[in-house]
Formats: sequence, structure tokens, C-alpha cells
Amino acid sequence: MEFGFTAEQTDLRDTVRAFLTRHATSARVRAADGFDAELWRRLAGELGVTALAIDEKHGGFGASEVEVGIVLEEAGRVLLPAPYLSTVTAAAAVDPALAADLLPRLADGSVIVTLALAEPGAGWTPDRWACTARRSGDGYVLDGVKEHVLDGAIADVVVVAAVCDGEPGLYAVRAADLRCTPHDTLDPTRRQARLEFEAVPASLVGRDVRRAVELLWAALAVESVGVARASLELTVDYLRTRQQFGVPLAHFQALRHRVAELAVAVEAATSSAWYALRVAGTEEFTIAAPLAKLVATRAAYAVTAESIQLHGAIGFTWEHDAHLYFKRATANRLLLGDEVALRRVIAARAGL
Amino acid sequence: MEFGFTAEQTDLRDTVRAFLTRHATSARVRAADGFDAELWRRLAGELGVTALAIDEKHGGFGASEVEVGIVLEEAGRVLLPAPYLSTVTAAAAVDPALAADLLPRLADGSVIVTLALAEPGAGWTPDRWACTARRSGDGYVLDGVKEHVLDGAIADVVVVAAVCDGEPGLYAVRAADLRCTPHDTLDPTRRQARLEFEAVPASLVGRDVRRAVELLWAALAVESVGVARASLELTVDYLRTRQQFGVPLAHFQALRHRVAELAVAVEAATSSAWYALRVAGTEEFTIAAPLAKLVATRAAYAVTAESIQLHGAIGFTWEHDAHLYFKRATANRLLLGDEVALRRVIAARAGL
Amino acid sequence: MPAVDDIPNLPDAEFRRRVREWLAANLTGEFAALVGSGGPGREHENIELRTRWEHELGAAGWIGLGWPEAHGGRGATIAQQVIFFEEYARVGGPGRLSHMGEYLLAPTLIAFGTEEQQRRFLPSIAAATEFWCQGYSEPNAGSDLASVQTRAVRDGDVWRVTGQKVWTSLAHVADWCFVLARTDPDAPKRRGLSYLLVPMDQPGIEVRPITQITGTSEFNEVFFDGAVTAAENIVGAPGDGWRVATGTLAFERGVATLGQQLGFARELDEVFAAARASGAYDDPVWRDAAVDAWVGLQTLRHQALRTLGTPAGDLPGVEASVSKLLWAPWHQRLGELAMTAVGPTATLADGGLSDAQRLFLYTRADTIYGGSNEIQRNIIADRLLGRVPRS
Amino acid sequence: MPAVDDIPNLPDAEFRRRVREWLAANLTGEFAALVGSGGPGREHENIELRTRWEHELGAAGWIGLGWPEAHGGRGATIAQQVIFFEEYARVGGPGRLSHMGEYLLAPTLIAFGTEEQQRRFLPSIAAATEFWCQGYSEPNAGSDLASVQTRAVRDGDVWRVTGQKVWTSLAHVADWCFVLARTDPDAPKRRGLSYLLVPMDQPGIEVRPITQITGTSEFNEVFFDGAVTAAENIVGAPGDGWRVATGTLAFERGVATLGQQLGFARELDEVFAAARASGAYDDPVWRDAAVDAWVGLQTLRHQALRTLGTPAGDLPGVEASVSKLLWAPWHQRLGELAMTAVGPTATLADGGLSDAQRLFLYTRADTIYGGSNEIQRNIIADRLLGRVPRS
Repeated sequence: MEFGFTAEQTDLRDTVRAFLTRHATSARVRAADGFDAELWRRLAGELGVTALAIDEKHGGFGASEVEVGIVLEEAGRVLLPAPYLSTVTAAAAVDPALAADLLPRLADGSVIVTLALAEPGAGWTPDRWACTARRSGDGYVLDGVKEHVLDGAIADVVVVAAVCDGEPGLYAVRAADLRCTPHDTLDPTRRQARLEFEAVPASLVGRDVRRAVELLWAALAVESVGVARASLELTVDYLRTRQQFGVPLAHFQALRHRVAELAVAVEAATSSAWYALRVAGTEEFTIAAPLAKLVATRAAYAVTAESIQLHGAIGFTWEHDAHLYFKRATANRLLLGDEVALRRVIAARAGL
Repeated sequence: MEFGFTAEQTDLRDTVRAFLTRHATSARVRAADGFDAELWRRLAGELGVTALAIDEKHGGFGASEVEVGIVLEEAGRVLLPAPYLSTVTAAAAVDPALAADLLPRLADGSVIVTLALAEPGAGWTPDRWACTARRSGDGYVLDGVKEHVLDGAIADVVVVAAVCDGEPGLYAVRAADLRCTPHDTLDPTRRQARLEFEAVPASLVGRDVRRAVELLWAALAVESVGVARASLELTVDYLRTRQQFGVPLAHFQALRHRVAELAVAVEAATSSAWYALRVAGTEEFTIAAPLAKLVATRAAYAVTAESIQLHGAIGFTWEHDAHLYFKRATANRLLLGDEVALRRVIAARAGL
Repeated sequence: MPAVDDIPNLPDAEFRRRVREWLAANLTGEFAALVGSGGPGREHENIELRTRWEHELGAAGWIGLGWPEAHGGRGATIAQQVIFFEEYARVGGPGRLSHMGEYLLAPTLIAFGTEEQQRRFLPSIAAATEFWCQGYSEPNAGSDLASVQTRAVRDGDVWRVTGQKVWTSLAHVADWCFVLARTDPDAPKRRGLSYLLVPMDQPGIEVRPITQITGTSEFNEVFFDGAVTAAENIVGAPGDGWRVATGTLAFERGVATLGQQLGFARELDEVFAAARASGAYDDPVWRDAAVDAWVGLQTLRHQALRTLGTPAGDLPGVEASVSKLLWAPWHQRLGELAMTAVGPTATLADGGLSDAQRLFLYTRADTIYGGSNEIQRNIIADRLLGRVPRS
Repeated sequence: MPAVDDIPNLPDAEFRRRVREWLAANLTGEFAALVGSGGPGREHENIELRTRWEHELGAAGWIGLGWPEAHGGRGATIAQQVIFFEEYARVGGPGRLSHMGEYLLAPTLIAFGTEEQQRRFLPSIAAATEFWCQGYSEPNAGSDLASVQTRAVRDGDVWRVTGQKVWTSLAHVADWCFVLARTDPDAPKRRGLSYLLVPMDQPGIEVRPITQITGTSEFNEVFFDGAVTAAENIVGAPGDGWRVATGTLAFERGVATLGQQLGFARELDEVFAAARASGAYDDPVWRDAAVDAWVGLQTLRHQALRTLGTPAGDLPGVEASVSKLLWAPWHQRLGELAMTAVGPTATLADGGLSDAQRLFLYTRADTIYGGSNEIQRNIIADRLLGRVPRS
């Protein structure tokens, strides 16, 4: 197993970072209200990042989770207002044999797809989901309600977890056929929606519902690493330039030591998030994914909260980006199970 | 209600501190193996601190919990190897109307008395204690096992919590009549014993078993404040004198900020411990006592653990006193319910 | 010994009854709409109505309760002041507009001001006919008052003030600002400052609201461009500003702490209620953390009572820093607990921020304003370990 | 790209099989008594038998596994070194006596030593016929190597060393000590040091054991009073000592980390077992903390694998500090968790310290020795925020 990056992977990161640094500016992220269609079009079209992990026979590049992770981490760094995380987790969750129609359109970015998993009151626990699928002619129809659907209001197709005759499965539904209630969100850079289904036509596109949750965990983990790294860099830059008591804040040992501890947390988060991606194809993923989500979102929260504190008054203003990182970190931490819930999952799966 | 100290109380503290500074030296504490009989004799005889809170009609000075608390805090500061905490909690737990024989001897220090509450496997939860008392002639006989009895091997009389016909009570037993197994202890400055009773003659000396636990909680709290304060002072002195990188350690802001946080914890612990003593006569004590135990032992643990770290290598040696404070703080924290257990008690009593 | 012998049960029942009755009789009618408004994150709400409410408070003598009677106060005991806070919080009284004048400027004038200044300014604070704001923090000074760069120069009968202040709450409603300005650029940093009282309604002053992470604007930037104030509007002598301002900062965290805790208790109750609704309450791990928050709140109260009950010097010392380092992080953790109480729904903000979200976001400032955690730790460390050069 | 392509499953089954077989065949007979001995808090146990065990290890070629073959090693891959550690820990192999030589001195000699020095010292380390101890820390230097005061002066064909070292583990069994000593008192602090190899068995050296908070003595004070060593026993040039020693300190926290984690895993298992016995395991709050410890252990492993799998410079940089700041506080928390797992019984010590108590007490040193937490934070901060004057 590899833990480093190939030259091609490093090139990919450089390319994506250069593109996002130039185009996904703070002003544009703030103006996007969660979705910058032009940015998305160019990411999919010019950079082709939507196609990375999709098999070549479905129009993709046949790369791996690692390449997707690189883009996700970079997306986290700029709080990308585009449905990259949603589409790549959906693409990874479906069974290629069942989703041969969908994958080429995912690869070329012509459809926005997202996973609809959580349910009101039942949260992220598959065993408690009540959404049902029934056979109807060649296909299925879906009934139920899904909540916290990331990018749910801009998706063209939604991949919904539902139970059919006691068997859980993933069903693709056209957005035009369902009722969507967009939410305002604490994190203004990624919106969520509530989706309601009443006898909505659907097609079976996958069977592994638990893996869909794990993919979201891992994706949020690596994205959170990007959030944490960018927030830490912002803070380090501030401390090196801002003067107090006649010297840069970076001279104060109490602050230096806290920054060092944040860096340690970010390193650990990076390691656990990337470990999860490296074992995405193995049984280990069932534990590594929730563990990565726990460790990385905790680190991102710690870094972004301390970032506000270390910036002082300016960090508490709307105009400074510190709060955007903090809000994304907060959302990523609370969605898909908080730390306590994730520890329960891990304990059960590891037999602790 | 008073929160300050009277001039007499301040005098008492000064007297006790002067005496203990002079006589309860580190060398003597270390040599005592948990009990320095000469020190105890003088404390009771010359200073009369055993008589403070006992009513005048029973040979005491008729002072209050506050005076006892002052001595307990000072005892904590030097890790006093004498059964002051044991005797004063026993004296406070008994019903004067039932213990008229015992109190004068407690007041003049001619007997060492301690509370025997916890039981093996049942811990500090009165509802789970199995020790029983039966009537026998004019008095009672006791059967059962008690564990973690502080100063149990040097006590002349033990006040034992036991159930008689479904009614909990406190029973005085002569040490000569029971089987005592002294323990070696992690904290070498205060020993514990396991006591076994088989039809041991006993007399009823009190009824409020829960209050006996609360008194021990409050006493350990205020003693822990003394432990924390002494350990913090030791650390501050070290930082002010020890040079590194050419300046005293006290110049390093990272250490300064940590010391400041320790001081904050000690202040809070002082406030909560003393609040408990101030409300010892009211219904509030049922919550204030476990809360004080939680807050004060947590602070003492934090301070004494950081003290070792801030002392560096020397703090890890047997010859330095840092570990003695750390071990007392550790014992006080684990005995009579750890933080989680105390929070359960508090939640139940406060209806949270 | 200054014992507070009517605390903690604060059994001044008569005084409490009077406060309660007055609030019950007066926080009604149009003022009923103010209940719960103007708190953290909502300081911008209902300014006009809250101004009239302040007039009512002033007319009834509730402003300046603790000032000496010679200065127009009631000479109320600490316990009575706490009772007023408690009762005011209990009924959800609106966030105060006059508190900068009442709790920061007035004690400063009483301690350091001239008789003329006391006569000129205290009555209008007590009557709530003039509101005040605080001009300390600057973009390049932060918590470091000694680094203030705003300049004031004497020009005949006036001081002319030029510079920029930030983090200035309620500047847009204030009639006056107490400003820390550098009047002697050649003196050592702390010696060159003066404490000036500057009228806000003049061409030389511009107030720009700062939008905070809550999306609302409680704080402002204030730009002084040759703003003028009469020569006599200086508290203390020229060059005394640091000493005068430091005294005022300490007053800020005085008796108000105890009253504040009733507000905290209400917030904690709401967090428990939210957890019961979401099911988080049934999670032993969540509940353990929540009970620890309750324990922390009791400790805040124990700390405040002990501080009030034991002797302090003429100017408060490190007790204020200890108190701030206890309550600010505690309150911040309460904000975090509120979010986990609500659960994933706390990521949604339909119809604006929820109470939990407002608490969560607003408490990020608690550890920054009014002397950051770092400044408070410096102050305590200076006392314990001796002063050393910063950094 | 130096990928570790046989980690994490370390599928070098053949190598693992060989290690296992050898251990099964050799950690038997008299050596069976050594299982579990010599670990933290027990480094003083069974020295004589452990010395013979080291000879066995050396004879079988297990010492210097990762050294280049040219230097008498096996040139084993990192994965193979980790496998050896894992298997050794799995069977409870005794605490090593030769590791100071193997992991600290040998890499230093390979990097900075002369060919003569390599030929003279490496074989006896590999054969475990000479043991080494480390002479860095001093009573007045602590973690600050640049403040070393021990002096060495050139006197004809020898160096004469005078001074005091502390925190020196295994000094009483060591044949040699690598000493950092000041050879030029007039040079800037870091430039005046030299790295000397000093034989222990001479009149000028006295070793005094230091009793630790465990009541046992793993560490020593070493007093040098004109102790001599041959002029050629200097690594690097005079004045190079700081650079050479800093390199060695970094080696200390290298590949050994991964192997160490199997020991941690065994300790965590024992904590869970103790909690099951005491009932703490049934407390959801305790278990939540314990599961978090398990999570932390996985993260240590992920961190080690990532560090090994990504390029590093010739001399390890801040990765070592990150690793230390992850594992040392983690291990310390494990010690605390062990105590709450046991419950109040953990306050008793009949028949000496229990495993939980030993873990609890011994881990207090983890955050101090080998570069304290504070030193590691300084190192990381220097990298992120630039170097500034200390304090």
C-alpha cells in the first residue's frame, strides 16, 4: 500500500490548487450562496475532476479515491461552492453495473447528483430509515422523506437510500419528480435541502447503503483536512504579520505553542483521513471511515475555533473568512453523526 | 452568610500554618509512613485542633465547620501524616445525643476515630452497602466488610455505616474487636485499611449515613484545595528560580499562561470547597458537597500533574515532593466516587 | 470585614419584592415586546423602544443603584444590586443601552473625575438621557491599551481627536464616547495617554457598523477626524489615561457578574430543554457533559460570592481576570453544548439563527472582548510570576 | 518515492514467520522468565539475564536490522523493522539493553563517524557485547542541549571530561557513554560543544541511581570528574557536537514508534480488561473515553505510516516532534484511563505497584524525557512561525 503521492497526483493537486486559488476567491465564494454554476462548469469541463475515479468504460479516467481525495482536500481549502463532494460520493456509492446510464453523465459533469441518506428523527442510522421503495412496472417508486441532503436543491438526480421488501438499496430519482425544500444553513457555503417523495419513479442503482454513509464520512474527513489546513495557514499568516506590544504576534510563546498543537492535530487528521482513502477498497474502511470523520472534523473544529480566537476582534467579523471556515467545520462535525455517535459506531464495529 | 474569615479564624490559620511549616517537614512526612504519632499528639494537645467544632458541653470549643476547614486546608498543604480528616469527619457525622461518650475523647485527641463507609464492590453508594447491625442485649453486633477506611489501621474506634432492620445507621466499634488488614497505598502519606466484622460489639452513634459521605466529600475537597495551593506555590517558586535558555523559566509565556490557568482552577476550587463548608448546615450541602469534591479534586489533580511537567526531570524523582502531592491528589480524586460518579449524584439530587 | 451577609440566599425580600413589582408593573404594554430582546447577538434590535424603556428605568431610580447617594445613586448593597440583576434577567428584561455609562464611565468619574464632571455627566446617565460608548480598542492595538495610536492635541479651548477605534458597541446610539487617546507621543507608551469625553454628534466623527459572524452588527468602527471636545472634558490629568482606563476596565467585570449568571442559568435550562426535545438528553455521554456545565455554573456563582465576600483593594486586582477566565470559556462551551443538544438540525438556519446558534456564535467573542483570555492570563501570571517583558 | 508498499498489512509473511519462529524457539528456557520484564518502570529488573538475552539477539543478527549491510546490518526495510518490533512486542520480549547503542549511537556513527569509529564500535553494538548510555541532559540544562555545562578539555592524547549528567537511563549497565560536552567555552553556545565517546569503567566516573516517582531507579546521575577518553573518540569535529547530537535525538523517535504501538495496544487491551473486571466498562461515559483512546491509537498508527511513506530530508525534521506530541500525551491519558478503569482500588498498592499504577506513574515522564512537550512545540512553532528568541 502506498502512502505517498505519485508525480501525477502532485501535478493534479497543483493544477487544482492553482485553478481554485485563482477562481474560487473569497469574494466569489461569498457571492455564490452555495453554488457557483460557472465555477462548477469549468471544474467539470476544463479540469475534468468529476471524471477522475469513474471507470474508463463509463467515460471516466479510471483513477482512484486518492485523486478524488486530492480534489476534495483542495475544495475544502477554499470552501468550494460547488457540489463536488456530493457528486463524487454519489458516483462512488452506486454500483457501476446498475448505474451505467448515470456514470457517464456524472463523469462529464452534465448532471449534479447527491446522496439522500439521513431522515428526520432517524438521523444517519441506516437501521432507522423508513423511506421505502416499491416495484412498479420495470422500475420502482419511492415514498418517504430525506433530510440534510447536501446540495439537494441544485441536484438533477438524487440517489436515495430506501428499503424494498426489507432489502436496503440506493435508488436514483429525478429532482424534477420530488418535492424539494431548500434550507438556509449555518454554513453559507454549502446548502442543504429536505426532500419528500410520494410515489416518485426511481431506478435501483446500488445496494450498499452502509458504504454510502462511509463514503460520505471519508469525503467529509478529507474535505475537513483542507478546511483545517487553510484555516491554520490563514492564522499563521496573521500571527506573522500582526504586531502587538511592538512585535509580531508570532513572537509570543503562548500563541506559538497553541499553533504547534493545532499543527499536530492537523497532521493527525491528515493521516487518518488519508488512511481511510487508502483502504477504501478493503474491509478496514468500515472502521477507518467513521474514525477519519471523527478525527478530521474534530481537528478542523479546533483549528477554526482557535483561528477566531487568535485573530482577535477581526476574526469575529463577517468580512474576515475565519467564520466561514469555522461554520463549515461546525457543519461537517455535526452532520452524519457527532463524535459520540461515531465512537459508538467504531466501538461496535471494532468489538471494543 | 459570611464568605470571609474573622480575625480569630485568620489567627487560627496562621498558628496552624506556622506549626506545620515547622514540624510537618517533608522529611518528617516521608518518614511517617502515614502516621506521625508525636505530631498528632501535639496537634491535638498543644493546638487543640481536634476540639474545634465539637460542642462545649462535650469538651470542644464550639466553633464551626469553617475552623475545621482551615485546619484541613493547612493539613492538605503539608500532606499531614495524621488522622485529622478522619477524626473530624467522624466527629461531625455522629449524633451528639448518641455519641456523648465518644465526643470528649475526640475533642482531646485521646482516641483516633475514622469513618468506615465504602464496601468492596459496592463502593461509595449507601444503597448498595451490605454491612448489617443486629441488636444484642443493650447494644448491637456488626457483620460485614469495609474497604478504603482512611487511617483504618491506626484508629482506636471506627464509626461504621451499617443497616439494622432496614434502617441505615452509624455504629461505633472498638478497633481491638475487629480484623484489620492495612493496605499499602499509592499515596504513601495516607494509609487505608480493610476492616472485617464478625459479630463485633457496636453502639449506635448516628443515623445520617448519607451525611457522613457528604462530610467526607467536603473534607476531601477542602483538603485538596490545600494540596493544590501548596503544589502550585512549589511550582511557581521553581519557575521563578530555575534558569533555562539563560533566563528563569518564569519568563516563558507558554508556561506563564499555563500557570495562570492552574491558578484559575485553584481559585474556583477554593470557592466551591468553601461554599460547601459554609452551607454545611443546610439542605444545599447535599449538592454542594459532592460538587466541591468534584471541582476541588479535579483542580488538585490538574495542578499536581502539571507541577511534575513544569518541574521537568526533577519533578519525576522520588526525592522531590511533586509526586507526593500528585499521589494525594490522585487518591482524593478516585476515592469516594470519581468525577463521573459525582456528576451522577449531583444530577440526581439537582433534578437535572 | 466586608462580609456579604445576605448572600447567597439574598434574603432582602423587601427589596426583591419592590424590584419584582416594578418590573411586573412596567415591563408591560408596548414594552412587553422587548422581553428577551437586545441580548448577545441582538443588541441592534428595537433601539427606539429600548431607549424609552431606559428612560423608565432611570425615572424609577434603577440606574446607578450602587453609586453613592452623594452622586445621585441609591447606595444599594452589593446584594441588592445582584437582586436587581437577577430579577431583571428573570423576566427577560431587554439588553441595556445605558450600561456603558452606568458601569464603566460613572465609576471612573466617581473615582477620578472632577466635581464638575460628576455634576455634568452622572445625572444624565442615571436618567438615561445620554448614552455612552467606549473608545479603547484600535485596529492595531487590540487588547493592548498601551499601544493606542489615536491622537489628541490641545488646540486652544478644545482637544482635537484623530484616529480609529473598533469593537465599539452601541456607538451608533451613543451621545458620548470615552476615548483613550495619545496626547504625548514622546512619553513612554503608558504615560502618554489621556482619557477624554467626546460628544458623538459632530462632523469629525463617523460610525461604521461592523458586521459580525452572526450576520448582525452590534459593534462599530468609529473614525475620528479632528473631532473636538472641550478642554475640560478630560478625566484625570493629561498622561493619566492608562491608569484611569485600567480602573474602568476592571469595573466592567464587577458585580454585574453575579447578575449575568442568572442569564446563563436560563440559557442552560434552554439547552437541557433542547436536548430533551432532540433526544440528546437520553445519551449518558451528552448528559455527563451537560451536568458538568451545570457544575461549572455553580462554581461561577461560588467564585463570585467568595470574591464579593472577601476584602479587595481600592482597585480590583486579578480577581476580575480569574472571573473572566472562568465565565468566558464556560459560556463558550455552553454554546457548543447547545449545538450538540440540538443535533444535526443545528446546521440549518431557516428563518435566521436559532437561539442555540446565536449562543454558539456569539460566545466566540466572550473570550476576546473586554480583555481576551490571553490578556487575562498575562495579568494573572504577572501577579504570580512577576512581570517580564512581553513575548 | 520511498513508498512503504508492504505497510500497513506488512505482508512480508516470510520475514514475519522467521521472526516468530526465532522468538518462539529462543525466548524459552531461562529466558521465559524475561517475558514482560524490563518495560517502563521495570528497566532495572533482571539485568544479568537480559544481558545474555541481548547476546542471543545479537548472535542471531536481530540487532542493527536496519543498518546498511556495509556496516554490519541487514539493510532491512522499514516494514521489516516494524515487523520485528511488532513480533517482539507480541510475545512480550523484555525491555532492551542495547537500544541506546543500536538506535541512537549507531545511526550517528553511520552519519557522522569516521570509518575507524564505525569499525571499532558498530560490531560490539550489533553483538551486544558493549552497551551504551546517553549523556545529554544536565541538572541546569534540562531539555536545552545548547546549555550543556559539562566541560571537556584536550590534554595530550586524551579528552578530560568534568561535569554532571542526569536522566541517564541504563548508565549502571553501560560500557560506554556518548557525551555532549563543552570544549570551547568562548564560542557561541551551540558552536562550543563536542560529541565524545567515553568509557564508563574508570575512576573518573560515578553513577548514582535516581529513584523515580515509581520508587524504582531506571535513571541515573552520572558524575564526570576528569574522566578520560582517547582523543580520537570524538564524533565530528570539535564544536560539531550540537549538530551531531540533534541528529541523534531525531533518530530516537524514528521507526521505533511503530513497534512501540503494539505495546500500547497491549496496554489498552489490559485497560479494557480491567474495566470489564471493575464494571467501569459498563459505564457509557467511561467507555466513550476508552473508545476515544482506541481511536487515538489508530491515529498514531496512521501518522507513523504516513510519515514513513512520504519523503523526508536527510535528517528528520518536525515529523518527529509531531509524533512525540501525539504519542506521549496519548500514553499519559492511557495511564489515567487505566486508573479509572480499576476504580478506587487503584489507590491501593499491596505488594507493590500494579500494572495500571506503573503505567499511570511512568507515563508522567513520557512528556518530559527525549525532548519535553514544550521543546517539541518550540520546534514545530519555529518551523511554522519562524525562529524567535526564546522566552
